[in-house]
Amino acid sequence: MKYSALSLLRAGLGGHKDWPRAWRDPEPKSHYDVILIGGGGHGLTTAFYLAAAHGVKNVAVLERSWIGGGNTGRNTTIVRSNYRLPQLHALMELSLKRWEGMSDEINYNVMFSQRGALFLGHSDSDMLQLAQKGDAMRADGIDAELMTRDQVARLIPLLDVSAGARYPVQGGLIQRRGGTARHDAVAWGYARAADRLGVDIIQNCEVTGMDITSGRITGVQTTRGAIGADRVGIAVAGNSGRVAAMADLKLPIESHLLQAFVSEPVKPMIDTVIMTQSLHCYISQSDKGEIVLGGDPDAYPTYSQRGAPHIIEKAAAEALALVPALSRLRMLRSWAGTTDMSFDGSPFIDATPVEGLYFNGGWCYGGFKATPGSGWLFAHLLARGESHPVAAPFRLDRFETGHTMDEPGVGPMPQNR
Amino acid sequence: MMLIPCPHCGPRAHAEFTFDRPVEAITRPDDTADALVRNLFSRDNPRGHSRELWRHTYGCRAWIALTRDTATHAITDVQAWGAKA
Amino acid sequence: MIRRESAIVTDPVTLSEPQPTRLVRIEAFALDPAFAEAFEGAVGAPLPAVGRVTDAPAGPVIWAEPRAVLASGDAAALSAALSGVAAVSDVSGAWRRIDLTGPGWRERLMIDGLFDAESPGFAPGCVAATLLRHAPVMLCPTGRDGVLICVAPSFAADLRAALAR
Amino acid sequence: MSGGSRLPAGGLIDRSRTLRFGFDGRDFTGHPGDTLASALLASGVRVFGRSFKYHRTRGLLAAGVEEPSALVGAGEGGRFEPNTRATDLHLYDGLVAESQNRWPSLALDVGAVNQLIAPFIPAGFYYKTFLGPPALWKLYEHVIRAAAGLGRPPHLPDPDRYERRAAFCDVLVVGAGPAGLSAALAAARSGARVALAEMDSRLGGSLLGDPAQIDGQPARDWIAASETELRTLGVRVLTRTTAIGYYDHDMVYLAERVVEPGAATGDDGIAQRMWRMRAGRVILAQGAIERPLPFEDNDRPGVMLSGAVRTYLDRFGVAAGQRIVLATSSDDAYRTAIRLCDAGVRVEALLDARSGDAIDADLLRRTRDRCPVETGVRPVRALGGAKGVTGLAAAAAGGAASFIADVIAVSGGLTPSVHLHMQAGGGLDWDEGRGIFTPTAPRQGQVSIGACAGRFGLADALSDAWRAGLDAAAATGGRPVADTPPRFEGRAFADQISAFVPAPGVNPKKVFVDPQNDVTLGDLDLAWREGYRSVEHQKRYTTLGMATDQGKTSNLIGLARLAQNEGRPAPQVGLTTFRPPFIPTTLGLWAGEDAGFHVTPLRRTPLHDQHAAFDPPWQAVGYWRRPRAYLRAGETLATAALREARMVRTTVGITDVSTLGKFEVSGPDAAQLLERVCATSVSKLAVGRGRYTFMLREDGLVNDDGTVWRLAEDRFLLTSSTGGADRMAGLISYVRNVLYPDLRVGAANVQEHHAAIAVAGPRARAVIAAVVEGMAPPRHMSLGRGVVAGVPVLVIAASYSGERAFEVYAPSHQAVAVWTALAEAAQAQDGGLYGLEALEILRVEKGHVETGGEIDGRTSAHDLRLEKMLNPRGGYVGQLAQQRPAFADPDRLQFVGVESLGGPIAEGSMLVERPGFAVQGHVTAAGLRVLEEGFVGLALLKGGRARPGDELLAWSPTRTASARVRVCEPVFHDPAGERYRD
Repeated sequence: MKYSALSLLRAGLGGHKDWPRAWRDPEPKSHYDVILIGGGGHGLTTAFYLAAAHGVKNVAVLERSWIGGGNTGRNTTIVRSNYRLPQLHALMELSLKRWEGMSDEINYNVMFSQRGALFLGHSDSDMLQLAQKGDAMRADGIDAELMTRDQVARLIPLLDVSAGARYPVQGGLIQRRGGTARHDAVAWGYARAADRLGVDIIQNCEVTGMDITSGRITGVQTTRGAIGADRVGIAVAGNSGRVAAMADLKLPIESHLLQAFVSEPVKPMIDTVIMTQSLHCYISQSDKGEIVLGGDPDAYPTYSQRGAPHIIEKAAAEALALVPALSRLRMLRSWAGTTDMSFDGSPFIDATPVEGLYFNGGWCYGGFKATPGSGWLFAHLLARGESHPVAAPFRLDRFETGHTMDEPGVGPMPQNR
Repeated sequence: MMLIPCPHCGPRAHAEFTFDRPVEAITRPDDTADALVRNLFSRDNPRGHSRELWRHTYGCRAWIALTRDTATHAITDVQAWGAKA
Repeated sequence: MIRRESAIVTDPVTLSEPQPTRLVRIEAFALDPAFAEAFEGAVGAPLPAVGRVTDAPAGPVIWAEPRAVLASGDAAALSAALSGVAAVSDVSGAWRRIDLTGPGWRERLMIDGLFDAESPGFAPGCVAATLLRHAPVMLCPTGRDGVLICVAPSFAADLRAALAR
Repeated sequence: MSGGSRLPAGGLIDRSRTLRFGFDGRDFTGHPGDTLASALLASGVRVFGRSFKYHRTRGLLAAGVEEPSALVGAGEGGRFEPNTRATDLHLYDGLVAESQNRWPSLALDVGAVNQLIAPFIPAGFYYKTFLGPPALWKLYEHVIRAAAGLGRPPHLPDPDRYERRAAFCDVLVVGAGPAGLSAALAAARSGARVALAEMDSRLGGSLLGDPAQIDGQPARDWIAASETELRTLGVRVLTRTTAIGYYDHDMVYLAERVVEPGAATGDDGIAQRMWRMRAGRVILAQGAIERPLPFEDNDRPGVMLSGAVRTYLDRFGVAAGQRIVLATSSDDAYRTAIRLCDAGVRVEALLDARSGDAIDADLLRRTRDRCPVETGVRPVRALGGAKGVTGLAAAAAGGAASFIADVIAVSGGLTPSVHLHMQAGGGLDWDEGRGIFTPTAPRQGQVSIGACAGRFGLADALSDAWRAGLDAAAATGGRPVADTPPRFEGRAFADQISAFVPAPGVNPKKVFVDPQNDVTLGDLDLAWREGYRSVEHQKRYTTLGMATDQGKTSNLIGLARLAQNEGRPAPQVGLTTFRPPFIPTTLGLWAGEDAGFHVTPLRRTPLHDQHAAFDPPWQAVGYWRRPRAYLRAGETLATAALREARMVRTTVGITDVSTLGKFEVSGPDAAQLLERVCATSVSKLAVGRGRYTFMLREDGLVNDDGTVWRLAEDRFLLTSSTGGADRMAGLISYVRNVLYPDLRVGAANVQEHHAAIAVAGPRARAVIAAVVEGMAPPRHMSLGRGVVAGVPVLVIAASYSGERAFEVYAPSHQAVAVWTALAEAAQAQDGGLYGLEALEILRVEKGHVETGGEIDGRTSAHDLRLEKMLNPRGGYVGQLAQQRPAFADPDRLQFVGVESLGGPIAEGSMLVERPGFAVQGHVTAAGLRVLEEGFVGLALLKGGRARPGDELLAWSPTRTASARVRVCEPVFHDPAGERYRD
């Protein structure tokens, strides 16, 4: 049943008895053209675009637990393409364009809200970095505007723009097409859309091994039995190393942790996504009214999804330094996600040395915004066996060759990122 | 916040320490280029016991090797770096 | 309005900053008997054990790092005396000393601290390097009623203001 | 007449004093010991606010922190706190509170229209509509946002402080109910260092106001005696302090309310305090939370938890209603009924879902002596409307019945509070009969006792607790005492059955599970039908348990419904994660001491006060602050900077460069260590000489740069940039201690030992000659030692500005005198002070690379034209990584100069053929010629080293600025270095 105001009205009159399942609960088939390991946003979008853009419909998404339960459901929902490096411009802008058509494309309201993503600058060198980023974006055809302190103050009246602040606001760089989206809806919406094209979404199905013969993958072992496949794609942010190890692959990835938290809901108080050049917190307000905050990563390897409290203390303090009126809002819930930290901060979308096995990961803490672009590019790779030009730089062997893409230039240690 | 047993200072708050790298990723300038790429730019990244180099940066500044469970954060061994592990 | 009786009773403390003294950092090339012997000869006191402070004629000797201590004295003379076994650097300007005295000193160190300064075992003769209000410090109890806080000069003004709050 | 009222006697309130407060503009009174909830209830108020989605009226459900419905805004001005639970707001004189999520008023609320369209806006309706382009969604969203949210957002800065405090103990006891007190006593008597945290303002927990006898004395006396003993034993007793987070290695965060929300603070200005409590063992005695029963319109004001009704009676002396009917599946309601009857409150009936033979006969008899008890009866529908309930319709095997009542007291049984146990990484067992999860498999030092362990009987709780206290003390080095535990000799009366399934015929769409977010059983069923069948999907799709109470009363009911829909037992459908904080806590408390200006430490150079006297504009550089320029009257930053730069080019200027990284490396292997750390040769440096150097990262890219000086045969001084100082300190320590621990060398970080003052300009030599005694000004890249104003100094001759220049190093505590002498001497030479802006203009004109500028973490030595300086003997950090193919790529971004063929160049501009063409590079820094006409810049350009003479556009679309530039060598001032050579 197509979702629309009319169908909702009709269903309401009938007591909502007839809504079909958003996606089926199929038994795994014995063989698929393509298996995607990982039912997060990246795996689900990949499956959808395999079916929708490449006509590859004999596809299964294998999810160890419930779809969208990894970082898709644990992020701060920020969507933007305001990067500095051209390779990331191409990737993130391709993604942002897909966000702009997403709700209609998958007939599911993902609430993509282009309320603007603003980076604040607090010093001359901040403003130089922002100008450089803005100019690079504009030169690559991406929207960006520099803002003066007064313009920023008008946009966010609760911001402390006083000259005596520890980090006085000098101005900002806004990408008006950036914003936020409803993260869970992305997983559910793509699952439903992919399912309608024939993709099997199989939850509670953990991959436990890979069948590799003569350097070629032929299928996977799962908790629900062996499943054959011509091609297998890995998209398991947070667990990439463990899954790759099943194919005896060692990755340029370390698993770290990033925390986030929300306040109790209040009426609208912050309309824009706030980030900052000198500090590390980011602030936005959800449609429900919660203030969503994040900060520094925990900066050590962990799979625990349990963060250290001093990290969120720092994020809270930074948020208060920017918006003092947040002080009496209460933190309602904090959580953590396992992040695949690559050694240059950029992701991988590439074939592996095992024929037929492909890898998508290493998104660090920036994977959510890239979800539809990542899926689009990974589907291209899986369907055609070769990289889309936009994905071409995101190779797995780039540390061997030195072709790294280090946006902040902090070097190969993930904890410095 | 973890409690990390510094071999010199005793148990101290995690906030005094910085993680540096898994021990496997320690490379020296007199290694080979291949070893560098192999050790510095790829990881076992285990879920479970991991041998890691940390530093008591905001304490005695010593380098220490921890054996730490990356799933539970339980620390089962600690050595001053150089004290034979 | 009613103010609930607080669980906290803050005893008074006073802050003072003694004049800087000549401070050197002695870093052993190796922690071997040769170093220990040369050290005792040069400084006039045995090498402090881990986490301890000892008294030498020129002033306290503070254990700082696994192979480094801070001592009072003339850098050139000590450097000559320890030649071949240790590196000696003048660090007189690298530390500010804040004396925190009064019965409330332990409690004051718990505010935005990380270290258990309320432990009875933390007593004169001990030194603890830790973070206090985000500043790297060394804490040396000086008696029942006081502690010497060594802090880098750049952090000193903030720390002093915070301790006085 | 309906609603609550104050009884003439009883309760733990101080009736001798009256507190005045306001709610929605009306004046009320209460007593010390009241909560806002009890005082309003005593005044007959039934409606406290409106729900999130349907704007249905909401009253009190609970009496504690689990309250999902009665939320208010508390306080005024900068102390206004929205979404405050009325049940957890202890009354103070002058409190001003307001109801929420209603407009224009609580009684007349426009948003209530949502109730009419409720059939069309079930769970997740918004995913199915408002489709279309993002611009359209933005319109819908504007309306949705205004309707969503609960309280008013604060808009003023907070005037109060929040303290953060470290604490340590052997045994932390969370909760000071009977179990917690018993455990704390056992541990403390055994010699352990004990802390006891209780979220209420007084100890006692469920015993408060209870007529039970413990150790042969009234509970009240036992509590008082216990408290006295604990304090005597040195136990840290923290009241109004809630354990909110159980983190790694037994770190428990305790949030202490020093004053109530919205209240003024005392002299110390502290509103709340966060305790970072590190414990050896943690005894969790948090008790249990009662859950409601499922029936239609069970969200109406007047439907209250049975235990809450008893608390209002015993603790506050308030009858929750005039005619009360109880519905239950547990023994708890019997205790309530007996207490109500004994206090003279009219109980219409007690309706128990259980059959009579499942109920303790003695309990049944004692209750029937006081009020009608019907067994095998289940609630069907609350009668009444928005103003509150008027009765209850119920169903029994034999037929239906209805009861008149203004309060329906419900008990669906107790749910152990396993939150902290789960945060600590524990496991759970499912008890099907009682419908509860009980804690098991602790992973840290936690142990659960009493009701939070599913031991609801008082006698069991006391003895378990005693044992836990002794064990915890023993485990942390105490000596367990042989005393016997406190005794309670009454009967437990703590049975319950699970009662998650509504009576037959009940319409699930009218049964509220989460009354704040308006989630009904019907919503849960819809989510299940649509395939949202994981417990997390159910939660996220319906928002069950995501309200400000985090599902404390509702999650288990939701889980049970899912299990029922799935046809599987509850534990198999999983459990949502318990995440900190246990109760919502203000961001101000989390920020603690770091609020506002104190967000990061402020590092001051030894000459900070000298700069501050000029009130200069500051530049934040990491934690440091450095003056950007010393403005004179009428100057702007730009004109001041240009004046200062011209001063340096023509006479002399001095500037504070104390923030540079500085390291003293000494010992026989000093040069060897430095040749590992630095990419340049060091060992051939003559004593008394210095040279430029730079360091690579392990990935072969340039890390930082600086200078290295040979102070003596085996002693060097290495400098690095301000921003790189901490990085270099780490690198040097790593190389020395981890990679080459056997080197005979010491490396002292002397960044803060030395203040550093640069003296630059044609007359710099004259200044040094005038001021420094005992030394002739050293030649370029040489050093000397002398005395300034009685202070021994090290003088090095190195130029960053392109002029003859020196850096004077003095011990930081003696630096002011040196600065003053140099400043006076500079003035005598028609020179003066210069700041960061002038420094930048000068370095751009001279073409020095800068960390954070051209050293951007992506450039190699070759990119920066430094490859000739690389140590040919190798062996340095980063050497091997340079052998990778990308380092030889001719299209790398390389360091060049750009000269403007027209006007100014915007810093950060892109270098393009013309707008719309591919980006070839960017301007890293731009400035002007200091003494001549013209604008210049430094840039990174694709293959730039081979492109001198190319013309490009420096294009800044964000500033609509552009300038034609010509690529050139990156030096615009004195290319031969004649101005500083001797």
